[in-house]
Amino acid sequence: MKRSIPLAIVITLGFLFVGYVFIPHKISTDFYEWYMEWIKAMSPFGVVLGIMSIVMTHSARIQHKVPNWQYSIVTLIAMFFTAYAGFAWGTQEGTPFMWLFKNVQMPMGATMFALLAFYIASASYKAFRARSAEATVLLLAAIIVMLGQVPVGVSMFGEGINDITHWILNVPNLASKRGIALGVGLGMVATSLRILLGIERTYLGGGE
Amino acid sequence: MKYMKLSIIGFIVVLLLSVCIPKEMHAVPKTITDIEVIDIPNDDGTGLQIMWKALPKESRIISYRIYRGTNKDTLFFIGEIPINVKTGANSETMSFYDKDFNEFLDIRSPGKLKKEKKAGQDSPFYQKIPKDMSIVGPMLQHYSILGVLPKDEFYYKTTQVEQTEGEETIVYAGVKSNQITMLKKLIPGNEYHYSVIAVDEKRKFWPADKIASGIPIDNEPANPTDFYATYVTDKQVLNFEWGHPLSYDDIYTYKIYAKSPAEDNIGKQIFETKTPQPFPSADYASIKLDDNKVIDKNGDILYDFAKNSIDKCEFYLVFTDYAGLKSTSEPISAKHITSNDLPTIPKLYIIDKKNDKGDYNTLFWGKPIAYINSVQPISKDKIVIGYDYNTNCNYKINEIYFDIYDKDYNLIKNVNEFFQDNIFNLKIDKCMEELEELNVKISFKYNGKVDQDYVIEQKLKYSPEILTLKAGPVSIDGNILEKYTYTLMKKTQNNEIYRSIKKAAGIERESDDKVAYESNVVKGVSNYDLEKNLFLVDTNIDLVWDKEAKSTISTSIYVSEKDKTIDNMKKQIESVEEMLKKATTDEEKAYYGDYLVQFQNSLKALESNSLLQEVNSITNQKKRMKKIASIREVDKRYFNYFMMMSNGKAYVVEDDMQLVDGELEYVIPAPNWFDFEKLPALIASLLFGLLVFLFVTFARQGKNLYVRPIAGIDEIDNAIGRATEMGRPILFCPGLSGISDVATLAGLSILGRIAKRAAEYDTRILVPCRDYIVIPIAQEIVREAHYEAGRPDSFDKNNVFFVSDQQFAYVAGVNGVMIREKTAANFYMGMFYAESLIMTETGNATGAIQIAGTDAITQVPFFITTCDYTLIGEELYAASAYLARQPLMLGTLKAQDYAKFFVLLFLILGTLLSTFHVTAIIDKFPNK
Amino acid sequence: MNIFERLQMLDRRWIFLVVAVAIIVPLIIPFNSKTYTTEPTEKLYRIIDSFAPGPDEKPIEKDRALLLVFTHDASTMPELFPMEIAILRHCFARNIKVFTLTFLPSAAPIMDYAINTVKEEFPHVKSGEHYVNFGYKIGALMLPIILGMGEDISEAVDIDAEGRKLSSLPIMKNIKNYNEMNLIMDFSGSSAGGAWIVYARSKFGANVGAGVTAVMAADEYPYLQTGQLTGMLAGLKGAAEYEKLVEVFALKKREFSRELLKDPEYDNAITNPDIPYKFKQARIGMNAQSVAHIMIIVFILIGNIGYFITKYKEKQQG
Amino acid sequence: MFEMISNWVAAFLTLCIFSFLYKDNPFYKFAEYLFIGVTAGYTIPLTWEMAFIPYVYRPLFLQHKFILLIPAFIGILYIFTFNRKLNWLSRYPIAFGMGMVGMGVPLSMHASVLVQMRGAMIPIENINALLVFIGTITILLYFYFSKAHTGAYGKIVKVGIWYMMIGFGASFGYTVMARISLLIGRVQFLVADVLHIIK
Repeated sequence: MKRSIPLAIVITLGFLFVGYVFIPHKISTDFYEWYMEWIKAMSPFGVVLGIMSIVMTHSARIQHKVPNWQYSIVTLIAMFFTAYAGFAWGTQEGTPFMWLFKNVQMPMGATMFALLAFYIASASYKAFRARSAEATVLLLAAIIVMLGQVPVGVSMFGEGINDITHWILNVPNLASKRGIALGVGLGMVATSLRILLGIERTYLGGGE
Repeated sequence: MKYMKLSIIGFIVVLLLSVCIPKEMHAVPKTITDIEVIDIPNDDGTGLQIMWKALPKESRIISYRIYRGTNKDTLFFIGEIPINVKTGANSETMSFYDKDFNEFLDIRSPGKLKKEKKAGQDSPFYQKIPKDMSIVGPMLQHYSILGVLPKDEFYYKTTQVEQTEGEETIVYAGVKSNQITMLKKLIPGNEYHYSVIAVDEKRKFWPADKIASGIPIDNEPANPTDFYATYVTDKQVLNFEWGHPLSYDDIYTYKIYAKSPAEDNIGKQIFETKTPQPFPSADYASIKLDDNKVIDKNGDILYDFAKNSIDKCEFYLVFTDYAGLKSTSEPISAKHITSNDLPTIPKLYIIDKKNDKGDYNTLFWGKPIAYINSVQPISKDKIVIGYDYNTNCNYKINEIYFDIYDKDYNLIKNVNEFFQDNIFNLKIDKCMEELEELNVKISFKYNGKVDQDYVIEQKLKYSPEILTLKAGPVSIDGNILEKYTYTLMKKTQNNEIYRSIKKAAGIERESDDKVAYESNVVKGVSNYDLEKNLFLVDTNIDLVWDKEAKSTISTSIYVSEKDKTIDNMKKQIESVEEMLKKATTDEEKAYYGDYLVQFQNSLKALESNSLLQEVNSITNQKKRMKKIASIREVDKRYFNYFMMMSNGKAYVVEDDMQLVDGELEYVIPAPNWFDFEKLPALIASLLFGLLVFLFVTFARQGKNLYVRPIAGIDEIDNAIGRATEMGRPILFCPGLSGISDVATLAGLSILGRIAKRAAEYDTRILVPCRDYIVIPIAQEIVREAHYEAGRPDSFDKNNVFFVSDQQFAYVAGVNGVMIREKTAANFYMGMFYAESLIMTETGNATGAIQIAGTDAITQVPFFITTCDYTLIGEELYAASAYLARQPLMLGTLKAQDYAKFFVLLFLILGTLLSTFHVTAIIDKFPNK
Repeated sequence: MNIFERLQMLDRRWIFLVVAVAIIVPLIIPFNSKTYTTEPTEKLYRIIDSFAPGPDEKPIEKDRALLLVFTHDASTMPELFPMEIAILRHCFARNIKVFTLTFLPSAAPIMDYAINTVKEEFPHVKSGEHYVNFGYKIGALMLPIILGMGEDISEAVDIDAEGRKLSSLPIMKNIKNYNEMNLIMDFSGSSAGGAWIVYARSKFGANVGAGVTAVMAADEYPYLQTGQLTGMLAGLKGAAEYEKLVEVFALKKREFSRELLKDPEYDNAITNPDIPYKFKQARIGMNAQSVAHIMIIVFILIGNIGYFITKYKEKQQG
Repeated sequence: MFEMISNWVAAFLTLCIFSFLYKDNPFYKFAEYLFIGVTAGYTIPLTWEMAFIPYVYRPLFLQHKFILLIPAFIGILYIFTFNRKLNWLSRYPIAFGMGMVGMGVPLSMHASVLVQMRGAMIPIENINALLVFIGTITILLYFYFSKAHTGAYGKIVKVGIWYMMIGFGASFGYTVMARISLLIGRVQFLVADVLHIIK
């Protein structure tokens, strides 16, 4: 009951979906539409999990007065205020909700992303070491491609650097992507099959 | 603490400031003062254009909201034009078109009348038209309304409503507002009122200073353009072609007139066709002449027309709309040509599209086509030639031959494209500028045979504009393909006129035509029942086309009404008979006579049609409707197809009719039960499944299955050990994607192992999650690991927590955890995106040991450079099996390995064979 | 501890500081640098330039037009926006008919912004005569519009962003379908060109070009080679090249020639105060890119030198 | 004015995040927690509008498709996740969602294996095609887990590793430009939109 029924659901639906792939008949697409309608009806409730988890984590932090607990108040206030703004004034352009999105969420997201430029530099300095032959190859390929992309590279090494860059991208890089993708593809088939056959049950969590 | 307070105060101040911003210093106009409503020209009288001057950029407007009403006191929101606040409107005058059938009422409409409060309490502005019957009901008469009902709603879920109108009692199908989507069109001659509200960036509403009114008027159609005529002397066929009219849905007939010098005005009519409403018709006419007569396909005389007057004649094309308004083209004369000037039209074939759910027919024609589309230089003496090819199900291309000649037709190279990769290289001895041009002859080997008689020619000319050879037009037997288009047409059984479905380019060889399954029923809506809160629609529905009587049989959806159709028809016949008696002129007599015959036919059909009788013999409402549905939904999907080829200038060639036993052939697509394109996938999956089964059995029998050590896995324990020594926690990131991603599952099963080890060492393990469904699962896994390790007490569910579902907010949170908790070992197992480096570099800065595993190829380089160990791609999946050491898991890993062996074998074999021109193996594999 | 060992142990924050300086300084204090133009960019420029009306031809009469499709949101603006600006500047300077279109709601404001930014500098340019903004069309209409434009643009698009009927605009004179609107430029941070290559290119023979971010460029090269993509602008670099071409040729109403490009005079544009910042944005950005790339390479080298010396010493000691 | 304040708020938060590069500090902490809070808050009204109203409320309460009560009820079971005794109930909605994974078997086989294989089986007409072929084969061998990487086999596998490393190096080098562009974008926002230093 606690484990076998969910497992049975997965296996039954799983095999139906295997069928769906091979059967183009209307009955099969109707089944898919039915499934999507149900999944969509379930979907909004999943978000509640996230919200509950945030509230629980941060209120626990405040309760136990763990270090930096004060900031959890910021999170909770920000969360409730943003949600309130969305419900009270709507979510269209020009509302406080959109203002928060445009001037708080977007710039912070973009800045977090931009931190990458710094980290790429520090990683190049600290971690990009020619420890072994393979590491050296990686490093050289990176340097060549980097040079090939800026005018300085061309003025230093001539147009040839562009050709080498293209060659690296079109030959070894293509082979590497293809080889890895084939492996990953097989791995995905195997894992999906394990789920389908009920061998892989991680998603059910532990316990009974 | 000090900073903390400061920042919170700062934040609140900023928020307050932003909410109560001081009024703008300078008064900028925000009210629209010049709104105007005008009729749209050349339309069917159902369109109005609302125009106003855009407010300046300084007004900081974010959108204009448009309202419409049938009286000036209540205007409903009908549409919005968003404006970029930074740049203002793009033009000085703004327009909004209220035309065609568009949104009137649907499930999203508000339930009650709602005022636009921001526009002021006394303003006439309301939100969308509400579903409230007392408001929407009386509005129905001001618009022409189409109701779209999901078919099952109409078949089974309507309420039978009787209404007395005068002496008669009429039965309607009553529909609830939540069952129907209603679309509106304006009614010509009615007055409508409009106004606009400007919305500024603080979402304040600024209503326009007045309400403007307008009346849509039915105008004549736009003048016909691009009208051409040719006369094929040897076949005695007069061809006409014209440009597709812009608003075809208002046009009722196309007529062609011939005017000899002796005649005045526009002369005599020689052609007429109606439009297959609501679809576009084909834009051509091909008229057969015979002894001073225009005849139809059966040889019946249609019009008188003197053949020898063609030279002197001027031809006119006339569009007539439903209101009888006309527009006439400029006069043209016919160009004399012979059938040698015309290309030969390939035969059109129609088959049911393969491997589909039964809603497409495949139309195809002609032999395969290949053509060069680009030439790129790669070095001084080498060029890359890109080509494309089209074929259809009659021809399977094996090889394409490109014979390349220089401008004097000296052969440069024969290229055999046995493997069609859309590209080949060519060595040239001169630079392209000196070459000037290349001549290419293209031929094929298809269906296993070389067709030497079929040659496509193409010229590549040097173009100084683009510094390379430019691909010229493609020709077969001197006919340039690009000049011609194929017009594909189809018609249902109950319509005489073909509708145009597609114009295919001259180089196309195949086209799919969608024959959708019926999902909706469309009905006009003009009545309502306020008491019962229902919209009322006609109860009749088409059942089937009666071939003998040549009429469509319809019936009521209600059992109780089934006989009424016959009664109604009888009544109608009676009234026509009376009219016929009263008729005085011959014309009138003929007119009513025709009607009488038509109605009598229909009556006969109604009384004798076996399908209708079968349906009517069922007394159960639902069963009867089911029967009706099964008949009508199939009957409507039969089509006859037809193809025409032309160059847009009346060089018209028609294909033969699609006939069977001398009658037009109607086809219907059928649903398929197996997708043969996926057959390789099925075979491969079954083989793989077999391998899994075999190795799982071996593993269960206790056979030793060797798996090579995977670097990184052994280091996991060391990393945990080090964290324990240092007394610091461990961090585990299960990746950014959801539970159905294979990488996440692999990551989670590794988590089980790590958590158990951590529990044994009594080291805290932190698991920040991005997907909320992963949280409970990760919690369960960690809890179980603690139980297994015998330390249930040390489990704290708050250590597995949700951070955020936004990528970078998640990273910000994880960074914070790493820095503040000083984690000593970080594991990243799962799917990662651009954020990977931000996390690993922060981890590096804190000096943690880091082990990563991902199948995201683009992120592997960053993990490799910044982590101590990285599991690449499949290694991640293998690791979870390796760690689990369960026979089941190991068995699948082994099966995977053997599958890889087969993949390898095929790769080598396929590549070798294809190198030696044998493409048999490659062709068995799907390419998309 | 010698200098190399110290360098080995160098605090990350110094590196961050160097990065910040290396990027901020070239952006605030522009300096001149040479922009090399490459084949794909030149080709694209020349095709677009061939759409310009001749010296004694009325711009309205010209039967060629260009369509710019905006398929990206604000996150890829640093790379794609300068391209869009450069191409629009080219079009407005040479009276080339240009249309803009998007199927992405978040791209609509970017599209308006690009048009208005360039329009400011060209007072003669009028909507409906020199350009038309088709506006945002919902994604579901993507295929019908792409296919419909093969027959009749006015009918497929119907109304423009300003709500005007397309068929009533003077610019549409002589523009009917892909035969006239001969080039489609798709600007995208993901798969550029996609549907346009499949439908507009292979069905109607329209030329399709792509403006992509640098990361995407590698994936798009195969299309360029098979000719499915007529031209490509890749990242800030492509934008910088196009900026230069527009300045050297289009603004001076000159025909393209490789010789002129070699003139060092044209590499002084960045410090030229007469050129507004927005029209050299990509080249200034490329300065920062160049500095950053060199800086990263130097970091790699210094890091490795330090690493080898330390390793060498360890070996000697022990 | 309004725009200026908005820009200043965005600029302040941008700097807060950047301050993390120096070290963890109260400004970063504030920004981090605010970021998490706002994004969480953002999803609530959006889920309500984009998912709950169209997929649950409208079909159920307006169109009376009462059958959808079943999935809605299953969806509600998610909430039992945090209850120790009843958390097994939350497996139902998860299991329901996992059903689709079944599609993964034939579809991955088709798209990720067979189609990729066809792409790899091109005729070897030049040296580059040969190099790609060798690379693909040796990398596949690297992912063969039944044999240890020793001896001659180890050498072949090593070739595969080299290929991968060149590929990774190329991706790394290629990404640098995009990441720098992002930073340029942020800096341009700060100096052009907020400080108006450059025009």
